Amino acid sequence: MHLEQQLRSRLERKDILLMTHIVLGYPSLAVNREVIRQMVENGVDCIEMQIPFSEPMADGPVILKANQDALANGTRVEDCFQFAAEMAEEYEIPFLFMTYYNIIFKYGEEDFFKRAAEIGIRGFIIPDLPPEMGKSFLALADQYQIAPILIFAPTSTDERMQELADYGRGFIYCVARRGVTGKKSEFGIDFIDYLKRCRAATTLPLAVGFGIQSKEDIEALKGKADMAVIGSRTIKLVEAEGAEAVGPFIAGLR
Amino acid sequence: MHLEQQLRSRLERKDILLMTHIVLGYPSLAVNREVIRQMVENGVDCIEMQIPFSEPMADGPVILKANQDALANGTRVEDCFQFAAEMAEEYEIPFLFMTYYNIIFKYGEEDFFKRAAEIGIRGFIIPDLPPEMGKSFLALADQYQIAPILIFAPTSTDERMQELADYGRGFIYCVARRGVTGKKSEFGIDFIDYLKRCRAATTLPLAVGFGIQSKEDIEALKGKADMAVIGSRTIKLVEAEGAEAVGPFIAGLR
Amino acid sequence: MNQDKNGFFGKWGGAYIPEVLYQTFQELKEEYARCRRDPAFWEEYLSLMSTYSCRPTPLTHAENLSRHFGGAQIYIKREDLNHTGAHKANNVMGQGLLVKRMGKKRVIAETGAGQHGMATATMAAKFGLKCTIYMGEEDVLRQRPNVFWMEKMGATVVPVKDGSRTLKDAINEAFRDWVTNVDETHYVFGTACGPSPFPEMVSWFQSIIGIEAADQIMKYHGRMPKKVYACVGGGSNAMGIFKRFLDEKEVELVGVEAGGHGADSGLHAIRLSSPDASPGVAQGYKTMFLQDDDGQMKQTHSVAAGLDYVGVSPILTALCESDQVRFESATDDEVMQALDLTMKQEGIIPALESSHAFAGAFKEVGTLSPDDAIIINQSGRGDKDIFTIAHAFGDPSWKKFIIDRGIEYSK
Amino acid sequence: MNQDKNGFFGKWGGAYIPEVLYQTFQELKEEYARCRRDPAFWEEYLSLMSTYSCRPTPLTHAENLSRHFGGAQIYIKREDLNHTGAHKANNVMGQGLLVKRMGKKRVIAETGAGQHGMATATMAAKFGLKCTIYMGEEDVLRQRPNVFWMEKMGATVVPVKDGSRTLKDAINEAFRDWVTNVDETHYVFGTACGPSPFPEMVSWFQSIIGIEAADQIMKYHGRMPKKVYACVGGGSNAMGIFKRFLDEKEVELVGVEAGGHGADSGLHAIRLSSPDASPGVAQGYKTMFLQDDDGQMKQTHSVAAGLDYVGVSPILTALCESDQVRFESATDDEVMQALDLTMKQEGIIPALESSHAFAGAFKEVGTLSPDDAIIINQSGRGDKDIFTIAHAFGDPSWKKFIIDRGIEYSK
Ligand SMILES: Cc1ncc(COP(=O)(O)O)c(C=O)c1O
Ligand SMILES: Cc1ncc(COP(=O)(O)O)c(C=O)c1O
Repeated sequence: MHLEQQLRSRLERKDILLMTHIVLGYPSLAVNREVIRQMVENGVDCIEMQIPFSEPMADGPVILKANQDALANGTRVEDCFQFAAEMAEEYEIPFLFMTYYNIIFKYGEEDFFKRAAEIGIRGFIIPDLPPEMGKSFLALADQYQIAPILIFAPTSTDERMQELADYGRGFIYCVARRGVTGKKSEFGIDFIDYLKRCRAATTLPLAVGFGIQSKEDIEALKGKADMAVIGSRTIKLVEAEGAEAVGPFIAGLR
Repeated sequence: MHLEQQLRSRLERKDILLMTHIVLGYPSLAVNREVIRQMVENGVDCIEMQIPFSEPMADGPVILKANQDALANGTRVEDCFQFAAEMAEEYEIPFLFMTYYNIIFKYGEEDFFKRAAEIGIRGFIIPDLPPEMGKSFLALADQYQIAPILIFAPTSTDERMQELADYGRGFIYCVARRGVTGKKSEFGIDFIDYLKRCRAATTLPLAVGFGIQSKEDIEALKGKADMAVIGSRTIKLVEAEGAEAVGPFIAGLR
Repeated sequence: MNQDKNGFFGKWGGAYIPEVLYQTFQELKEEYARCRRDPAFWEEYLSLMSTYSCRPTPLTHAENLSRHFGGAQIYIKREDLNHTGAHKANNVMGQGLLVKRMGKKRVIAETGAGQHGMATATMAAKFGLKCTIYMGEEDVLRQRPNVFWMEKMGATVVPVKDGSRTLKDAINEAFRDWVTNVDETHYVFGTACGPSPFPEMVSWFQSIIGIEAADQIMKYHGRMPKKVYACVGGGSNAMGIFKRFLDEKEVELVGVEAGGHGADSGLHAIRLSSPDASPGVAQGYKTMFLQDDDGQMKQTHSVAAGLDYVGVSPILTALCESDQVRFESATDDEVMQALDLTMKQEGIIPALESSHAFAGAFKEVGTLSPDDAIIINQSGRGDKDIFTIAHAFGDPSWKKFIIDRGIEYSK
Repeated sequence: MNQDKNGFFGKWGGAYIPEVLYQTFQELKEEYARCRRDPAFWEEYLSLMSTYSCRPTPLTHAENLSRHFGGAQIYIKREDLNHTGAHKANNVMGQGLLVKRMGKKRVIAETGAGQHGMATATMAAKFGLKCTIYMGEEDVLRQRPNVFWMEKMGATVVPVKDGSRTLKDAINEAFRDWVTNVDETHYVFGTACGPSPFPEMVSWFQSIIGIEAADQIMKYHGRMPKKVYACVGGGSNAMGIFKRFLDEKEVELVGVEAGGHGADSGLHAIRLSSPDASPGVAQGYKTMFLQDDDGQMKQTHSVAAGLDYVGVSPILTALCESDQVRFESATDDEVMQALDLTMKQEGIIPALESSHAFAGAFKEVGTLSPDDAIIINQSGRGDKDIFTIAHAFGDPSWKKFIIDRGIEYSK
């Protein structure tokens, strides 16, 4: 099943889906394993696993630090593949890779797609790869049936959104605001207008990310978006209270 | 009696005269008094008393430091006049003032000459006042019958020496070498040639200064110059061995 | 060498940017294109540079060095005499004019040694813009004098505490600021790297160096030089002087990279003339990077902070591939010797960065004929680097001076 | 304003020199006279200054400062962009050409802050001359960076331990060297003071500033400025910019002296605009000196080492007497404020010396019309003064930086 189909079939049962985020190797793959278990058991619909990169330009302080620590722990791309294979094997929710383009480029684009496809990864989120730069990437995504998740931003014009939507598969990742990951967003009138523009530009499901932290935030998104993305929030939670805190937190979000 | 006459009459009895130098107020006027006593009693023919100045440009380290210390001790120009009056009164050898032009300029040229004449000072040595700069100074010297001691240097051309000689009175101070006071001079062939040039340029008595330190130096000058000048040497002696050492030192020079 | 419509030079360059920045890059590209078409813009730029900085900068005939090596006549292009002391001013002032046109009210910049930060803070003061400078915490500590001046000129200097806490991390952080404050902020990129249109735009502003140098060498020497040398950090001063000579077939262009402790030491910043580097994509563009097999960027090292960078201008990478520019490197030791010799022989103090170009030239100049000429681009002045240079020379009086000062301040 | 045959300007100036130097001054005067008569000499000088330093230096329209004060248009003459960072280069390079003509092989110079010493060491390296710099021990300690560069350029720096161990003592010591080594040595006097022909000769070399500035202001402003401001230490940068405007009747010339802690504090270096000074003769010339009733020179004080001097150019004293130049002073505090404002408004860092000219101008510019123009001579750049400026601002991060460095070096 394609990513979009998977999400749509879940949407039949829920008014909004939940996607969570982890940085592979931070604080360790063992903890990642436990966190993912708690996420899945508490109803998360999709998980983006970030392969750490030394230059995570689009990430805020929390995820940035997580990337660095993961690398300092010795996390290699190969480790990430093996761990991802284990997860995709174990759980039936869709898993995505999030990373920066250099990780894929350096590995070899086609080899990377092939490997990810074998493992059962459903999509890629690459924040520094706009479609203009990703011709071969998009072709391979088609070929290996891995959804390239494209990103809308509040600064995107309607025209640009149309263009992005054409290339996108699976869902569109709507960045809630200007800035990097990890800060709270305001969901005011501008935000609602923005989501309307997103909705008008594509028939793909809409995921909203950046700064979603609470049940209220998610409530506010219902009816306007299809999926809420929890990013840095769970990283901070694990740091403060350990992996066990993730389950109750996720459960409390709906 | 004019300075030149005074010296000439002394030269009738001696084959070379001795002029010594002290810095007024260094280490104190009291020590100056004792040093001068020892000098006179041991046959010095002429004494130049330096009125300290803050910028003694033509002096080497020993006299420079003496100037500074004298000023630091609070020595004022007025003190120098009073002390000089006492010396001129007490001893019959000629006393000269050596200083830099600013001391005279600031005091008022005419007032300075008047005061010095009253006291009985016989000449002025002003190393930073070439005759071109000293029109009024030379006129006042004539008027007050105080000898302006002009200076020959090894760099002076024959022509220049002639010119200086015209303005000079009392004697000509022949600087033995390039440089400042206080360093040993070499009395080689160049030096003998130089003294010959000096002699040819003037009928005034010739004093030779800069770096004369011993009986041998003075012996070497006999027949070539009329007066030897002992400068920094006695200052160092007083610093090292006290005022009492001056008498024996002077006595030993002939 | 112009970029294609996606910002590529051959297969290098591009604009690998987060979507939030897409629109602002569109505006930037359009404004830049308008400026390039508008002769009045370049006139305004020349006039600014001649009244505020001191362009044209001189081309100095280094007679003593020429005699010393007994080879070609050595000419030095004096970018050190620019206002703020380096070629960085050319780029920054040009971007300042662009910012004025775009109506933005705030600029940000990354800086390594502080040279580009100083230049940007200066431009911001001159143009009345708000200014934030991102600088690796390591560099803030090492380069306090520059931080002091930037602050005095009204800029906010933010120490970046992530990653290696040096230049590349400052770039990442500047991008984070930009995606956050994109509407009113322009990011004044400091070298001929980063996403398109920066490599080409920065090279364009810097091309004033080579345009002047070509006129000057014709005037003094009567014909083109045999070789032109420039140090290569990001590549802006090199592109600046090379551009004008690219079509002069008889002129060989030589880029000198930071050899650090030596090409085999692992402690260097040689991207184009060593096998340690490989193609990659980071900081918004594709070029040769010093990275590991996974694509993680490595630590680099150079005695010259301004050359201590993992990437290099995609334009230079393309010119390297097409053999239009030859790349060499000079080690820290060679550089200190070249600096020492230049000070003693010519009374000129090249920046440590620039001293790489001198070191590179000194190795080769002796083999040329005294009838030939070479040009060395002196990208900046070294007296700004007293803390680094006195330290690198291990000067004992300097150390004592600092110790005594420190004790005085501790009281 | 030219000297008479004895080197006087009115009753000021002259050459009060020991006889040993008579001959060398004759040669110097003759060579200088030959150079002044020979148009090729000035051509050679211009060519040197345009290829080695960056003359003409720009005249910058300070639009923000002009707006800030709402008075006349402020133009800044940018001597800071000279090689070595100040107007001192103009004089030193000129004297260097003279030395070459005279065939001497060694130069000496005094220096206070180190600026003139740097310039002389630079010239000596360029012209292949031996070089000794005399610098008060106090200044050697305070200005270690300049000492470091001078030594690196091959000069010997001699700390002078006599007197107040500052500039005037360094001058005395340089004279002592000169009388000793007169045959092969030239003393590169650093300002428009000292025995004739130095005041006139130094002013001549510096007059390039005003010649350029007059052309530039005509070009940008269309007519002569209302006022021209310069700081006054020895007086060379002031003479340099004033000379060209002396015959322009509508231009008022204003010299700004170092007010230190204030005109009444006894801690200043105001020679021409305070009653503390009186006529005197020292260091080879007659002028207004800060001296006591006996004629002993007093201690002076200024935040700017280059203005902290007991005497002043005899030419300026003459121009003061004839009311052709007006003299004012600015206190240390006013100067720090002017510096701060100029950095923030224009991205320009004047030297502490030059900041006096800015402070003087800022007090008056508001009363003029926006249709008028004034010129401020920025004699040098302030970034060389980091140790003094950061200290004067009491910057805590700077202190911490120095303390930390000191601790590191103590290990
Ligand atoms: C003086 C100087 N030269 C060269 C460089 C290297 O930059 P680029 O290669 O862009 O010229 C720098 C960078 O800071 C610099 O300050
Ligand atoms: C930058 C600068 N300006 C001014 C001066 C004062 O000298 P002058 O009055 O001769 O111009 C100095 C002296 O060191 C200086 O360095």
